Amino acid sequence: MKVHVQTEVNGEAVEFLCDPTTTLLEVLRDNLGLRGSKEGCGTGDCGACSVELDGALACSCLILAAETQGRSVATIEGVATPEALHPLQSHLLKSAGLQCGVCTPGIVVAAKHLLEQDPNPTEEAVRYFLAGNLCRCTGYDKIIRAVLDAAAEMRGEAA
Amino acid sequence: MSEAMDFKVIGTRPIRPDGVDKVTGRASFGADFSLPGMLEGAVLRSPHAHARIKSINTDKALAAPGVKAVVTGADFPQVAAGAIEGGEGGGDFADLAGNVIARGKVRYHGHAVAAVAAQSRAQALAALALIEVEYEPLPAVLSLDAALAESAPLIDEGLMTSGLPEPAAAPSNLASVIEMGNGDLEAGFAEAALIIERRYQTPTVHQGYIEPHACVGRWGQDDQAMLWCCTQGAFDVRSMTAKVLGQPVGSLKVIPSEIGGGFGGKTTVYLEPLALQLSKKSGRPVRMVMTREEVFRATGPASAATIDLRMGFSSDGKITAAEAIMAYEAGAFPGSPVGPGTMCVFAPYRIANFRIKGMDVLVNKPKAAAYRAPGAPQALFATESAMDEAAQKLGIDPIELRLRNAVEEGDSAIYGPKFGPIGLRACLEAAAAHPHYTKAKDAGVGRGVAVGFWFNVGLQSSAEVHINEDGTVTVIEGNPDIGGSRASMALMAAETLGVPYESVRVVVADTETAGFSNVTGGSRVTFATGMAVVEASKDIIAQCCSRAASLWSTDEDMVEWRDGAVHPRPGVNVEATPLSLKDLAGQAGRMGGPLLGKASLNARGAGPGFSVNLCDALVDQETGQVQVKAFTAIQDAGKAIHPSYVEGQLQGGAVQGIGWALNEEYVYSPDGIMENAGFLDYRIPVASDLPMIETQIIEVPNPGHPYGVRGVGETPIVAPLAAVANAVSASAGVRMTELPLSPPRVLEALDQA
Amino acid sequence: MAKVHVPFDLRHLAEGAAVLEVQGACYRSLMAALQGRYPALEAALARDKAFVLDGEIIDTPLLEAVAPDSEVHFLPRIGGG
Amino acid sequence: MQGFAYEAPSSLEALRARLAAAQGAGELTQVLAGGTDLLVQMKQGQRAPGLILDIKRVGETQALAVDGDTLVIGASVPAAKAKAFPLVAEAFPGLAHAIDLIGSSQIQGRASLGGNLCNASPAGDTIPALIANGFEAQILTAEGLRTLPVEAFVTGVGKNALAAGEVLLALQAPVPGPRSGDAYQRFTPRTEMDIAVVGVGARLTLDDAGVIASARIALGAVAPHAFLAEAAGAALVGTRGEPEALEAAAAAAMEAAKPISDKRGSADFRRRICGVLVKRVVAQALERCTTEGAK
Repeated sequence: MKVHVQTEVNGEAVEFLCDPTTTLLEVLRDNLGLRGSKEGCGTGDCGACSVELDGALACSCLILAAETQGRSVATIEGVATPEALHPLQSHLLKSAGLQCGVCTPGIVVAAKHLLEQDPNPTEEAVRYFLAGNLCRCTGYDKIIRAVLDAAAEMRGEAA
Repeated sequence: MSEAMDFKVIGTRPIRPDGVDKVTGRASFGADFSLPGMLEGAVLRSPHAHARIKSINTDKALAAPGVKAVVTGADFPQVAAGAIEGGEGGGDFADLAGNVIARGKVRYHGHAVAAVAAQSRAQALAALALIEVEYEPLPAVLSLDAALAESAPLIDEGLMTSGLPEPAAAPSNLASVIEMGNGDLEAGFAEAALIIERRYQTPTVHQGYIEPHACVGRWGQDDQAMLWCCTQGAFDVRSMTAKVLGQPVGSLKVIPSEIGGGFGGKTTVYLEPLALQLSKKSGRPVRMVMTREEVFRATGPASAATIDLRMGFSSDGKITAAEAIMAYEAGAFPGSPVGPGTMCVFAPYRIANFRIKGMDVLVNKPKAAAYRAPGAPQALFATESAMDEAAQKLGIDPIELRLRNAVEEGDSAIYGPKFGPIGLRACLEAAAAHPHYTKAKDAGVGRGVAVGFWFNVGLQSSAEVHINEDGTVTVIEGNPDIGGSRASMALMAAETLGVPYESVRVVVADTETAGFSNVTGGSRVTFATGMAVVEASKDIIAQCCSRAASLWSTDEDMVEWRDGAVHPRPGVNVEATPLSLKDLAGQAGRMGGPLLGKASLNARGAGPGFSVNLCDALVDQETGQVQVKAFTAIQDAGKAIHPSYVEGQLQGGAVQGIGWALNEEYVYSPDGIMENAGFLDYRIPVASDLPMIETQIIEVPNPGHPYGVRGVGETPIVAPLAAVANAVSASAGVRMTELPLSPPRVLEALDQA
Repeated sequence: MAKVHVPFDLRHLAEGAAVLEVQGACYRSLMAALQGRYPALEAALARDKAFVLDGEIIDTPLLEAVAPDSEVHFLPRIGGG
Repeated sequence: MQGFAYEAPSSLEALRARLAAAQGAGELTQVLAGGTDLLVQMKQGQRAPGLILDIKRVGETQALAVDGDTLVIGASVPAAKAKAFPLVAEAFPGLAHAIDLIGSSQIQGRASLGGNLCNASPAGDTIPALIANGFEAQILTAEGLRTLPVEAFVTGVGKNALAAGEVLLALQAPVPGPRSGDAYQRFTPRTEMDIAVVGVGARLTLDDAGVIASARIALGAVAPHAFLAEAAGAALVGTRGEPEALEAAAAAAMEAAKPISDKRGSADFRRRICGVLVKRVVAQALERCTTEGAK
């Protein structure tokens, strides 16, 4: 039997019907057309499907869509405003912190969560926090620099 | 030629044209496409590493809810043998077809046996369980030694070794032998004051791209087909898929999606022919997406290799002789990159007396695919480990030892041709002077040096340059942008045309829109497709000059292109204000029609790429755990078009190499089942495992490219294996010769030290 | 005459020769000349090897002119990732 | 994933009633907290329940509080929240570190200590830390509540002591007194995103004279389930943690360890690393006894 779910995605009320076995990632991509969250592994090991659920960072491949009833989901699609990119997005572009770009949405969502908790992280803190976001192209170097630069900009310091 | 060239935009670091799409999640990758009425496909894979298929019954699966089509090997034509050309390096169409779906026999655990299309993925998966396959299990061959043993089970009963002096007498698992040599080997060794002789081994590893293979296929009643897929080469997907399906190339349109990493692994087809055959049977579009587990079990990893190396040195460090016997695992079908391996193994050095033998060996593992500089990392792991050991034993600085033997412009490569301008010496000198090399080591830390090499290739590329009516520029090309190549194309077009970078948009088009281009691979795109973009831009310039000359009623040789506009040549007496691209574009309709430049070429003059890597590593003497404390990658890029993305290639390649050296490997059960088919246990490096990767770009321009470009993408993965191993060997005080340098292996070596 | 370096593993098809002097103003005439002397060698080269002229790998040999002092090598084909 | 029904009762009573009904109907029921292990197992076909009972909406499972001198961590409290709870960070730094080692930041946003415990992986990172710190499992039964020490809660690979119809509600432990410290370390090839090859937790308490008065050493990934290595602790009591005492504790732990060989490490390797880690963990806990002071 399908489950009827009413929830909020990026500040907008949404409702959908889904099989209880459906994951949040599947609903985002297939029901809601939000395909910025990627499936790299389906087992919580790569971070490409990162979202926030009620403010907690999570892999949407390991959340049942039914669990989101009455909750609030934030995805990569809600990070930039119509006017501007988030500083993390601008700095990833500026630093060339992406090559193929498939891990990038997850990195943006996770790093944004980190900077909201800790506006001034050390390089080591960024590396450990993002350890669950696999990137195979960059060697992480330019991603880490972009996050540190974005943090500096968000603190009002010259990056 | 770029020497003393004054660049306006080349060498700057603008934001890539597709950047905003990729940081906002808007970019469409392989699994991000859908069509109305689309079905979901799934693949039934072999539970055995080696077995004969006695029967397949799909009746129950076909009758299952939601199922619209089932295909097996019987639904595909027999494909005649014939070499696959175009950048993937090796391989045969018949083998390709046999790898896409098994016929008669399964050759590895995970080999595709059947595929189902159903209304939902859950229904497709449920139907797979209803397919009845009767297998006769056969003994599995899982190592080079087992494959080459006298009475080894045959993976391909008809395989006769090629490359032997006399035709092979009987089938075996040895697909081919390659030999190279020169001089008098034994005389060279007789001269040697020091001989290093060891066996080096590297494991099966995977490219580890984050995006699994995915495609959507649609077959029409008119036998016209469409494929959307993530690939390094849409034209190669087209030719391979057409061949596997027995269809004309022109009936198939391939649209390349954005690609989430490939590193060589997405230069062949797996799902694409299955999706189209399912679509043909069902009359509906079919989407197929691999799970991560399928990616590990059923796509092409890099070959495991065993290299028996012998190198002789004079007391002053000159290589007097060198011998390498190299065996590479091809997987279940012939075609390991042992050929390039044999050419790379001693490529950085002048060696008068050498002999190299390469063997391509079948084992019951997935068919190997290209992985960044295919064949070279294994080969240079061996050579560069031996060089390090020789330096140590001779008491010569390891960089100095390499300088004493390094090839230079004019030297003949050991594989034959003469080198043009190359940057090996410049890289070695930069390494010797680098702060990483000159600073003191922390306590317990070992420092490793290694050289990397890759040929770089040219191959076929096409490009069109369209000048829009306001003078903005659209570049159409056919190479999927895997790491910022749209930015390099835009930079080269902007530089050539003398327009701002921002006014150039670059489109990666499908096989019906772009001219033919070989794969994004072989470090060829900035070089070869870049050359096509430059040629197409020059075509525009020629047209502009011709039009301006007509307008000014003068001859074409009386005008010239300068700073983005046509000017009368200095001294030419024409009453004319210069005509910019914008001026000419605005009036194009009244002057012979739209401005469209094009070029298609088979690029020649690819310049070999050399690198030097430095690594500091610390071994935990109690646990064998290795920490990489510092890493520096120095490489000759010829000319760095967009330096940030060149640095990115160096850093990314370094980290893949570090992973290969430290923890990555396929772990097999005794019956040939991979035990670590997921990112949890197939351990690619994570952010917290690494230091910043320092880079230094050396620029020895390649005369074969209008702006001096060499390829840069592949060389970076070659040196790290030995750089790390040499650092670990120094820290541990014992020579490490087998990868990966996982804690148990290092601890075992420490015990023996 | 151009100098054709015979790959090590095919020298048995050229009576052990490492280098052959071959007449030919272009790839096709060069190969035709080779075929006349060592047909098995020519077949193997055409089938399995890449053509290298004066240090450069030529993927489009059919229209290629060969100079009298050219050096010709044949290599295993190289791909890439 | 094979089909199942999903329900999320919002009170203890509703949860108990639903469990009873499911038991009566013979429904194969699986409790869901963070789901980071469970969903993977269901995707891989290792578990195929007919009913998923999500307990996150039951308030008691979300408790995170100090009740008198007892720390209570609800069974479905996500790791990220638990490790950031001030008392956990201050008085249980070893446990906090163990929690921090659960998967990635993303996994910690969902994974719970309760789930980690019920999943009963031999390599689960928090289990040795919970055992060393003397945590008890508070279990909801058909009739009421019962408690069980964590070392008795895990009974085998993926097996726990819950009877049918029972649910783990919370974990609780006494807040440590002065001159006490805990530590946890694990060994993995990578720094993160890895499964413990060996995990060691310790809680030490000193007497006024600085002599170890009590020592609990727990080992993970070297037996079918994490366990309290009593002999290792006993080897430390009455000493000041001198090198010989550490050696003795390590030897006792290696003796108690019964590891297997698998893709993550051989038995010999595991036993050896176990000895190394015991020494390192005890040294770290000892340092915390003296530097962290009274709480």
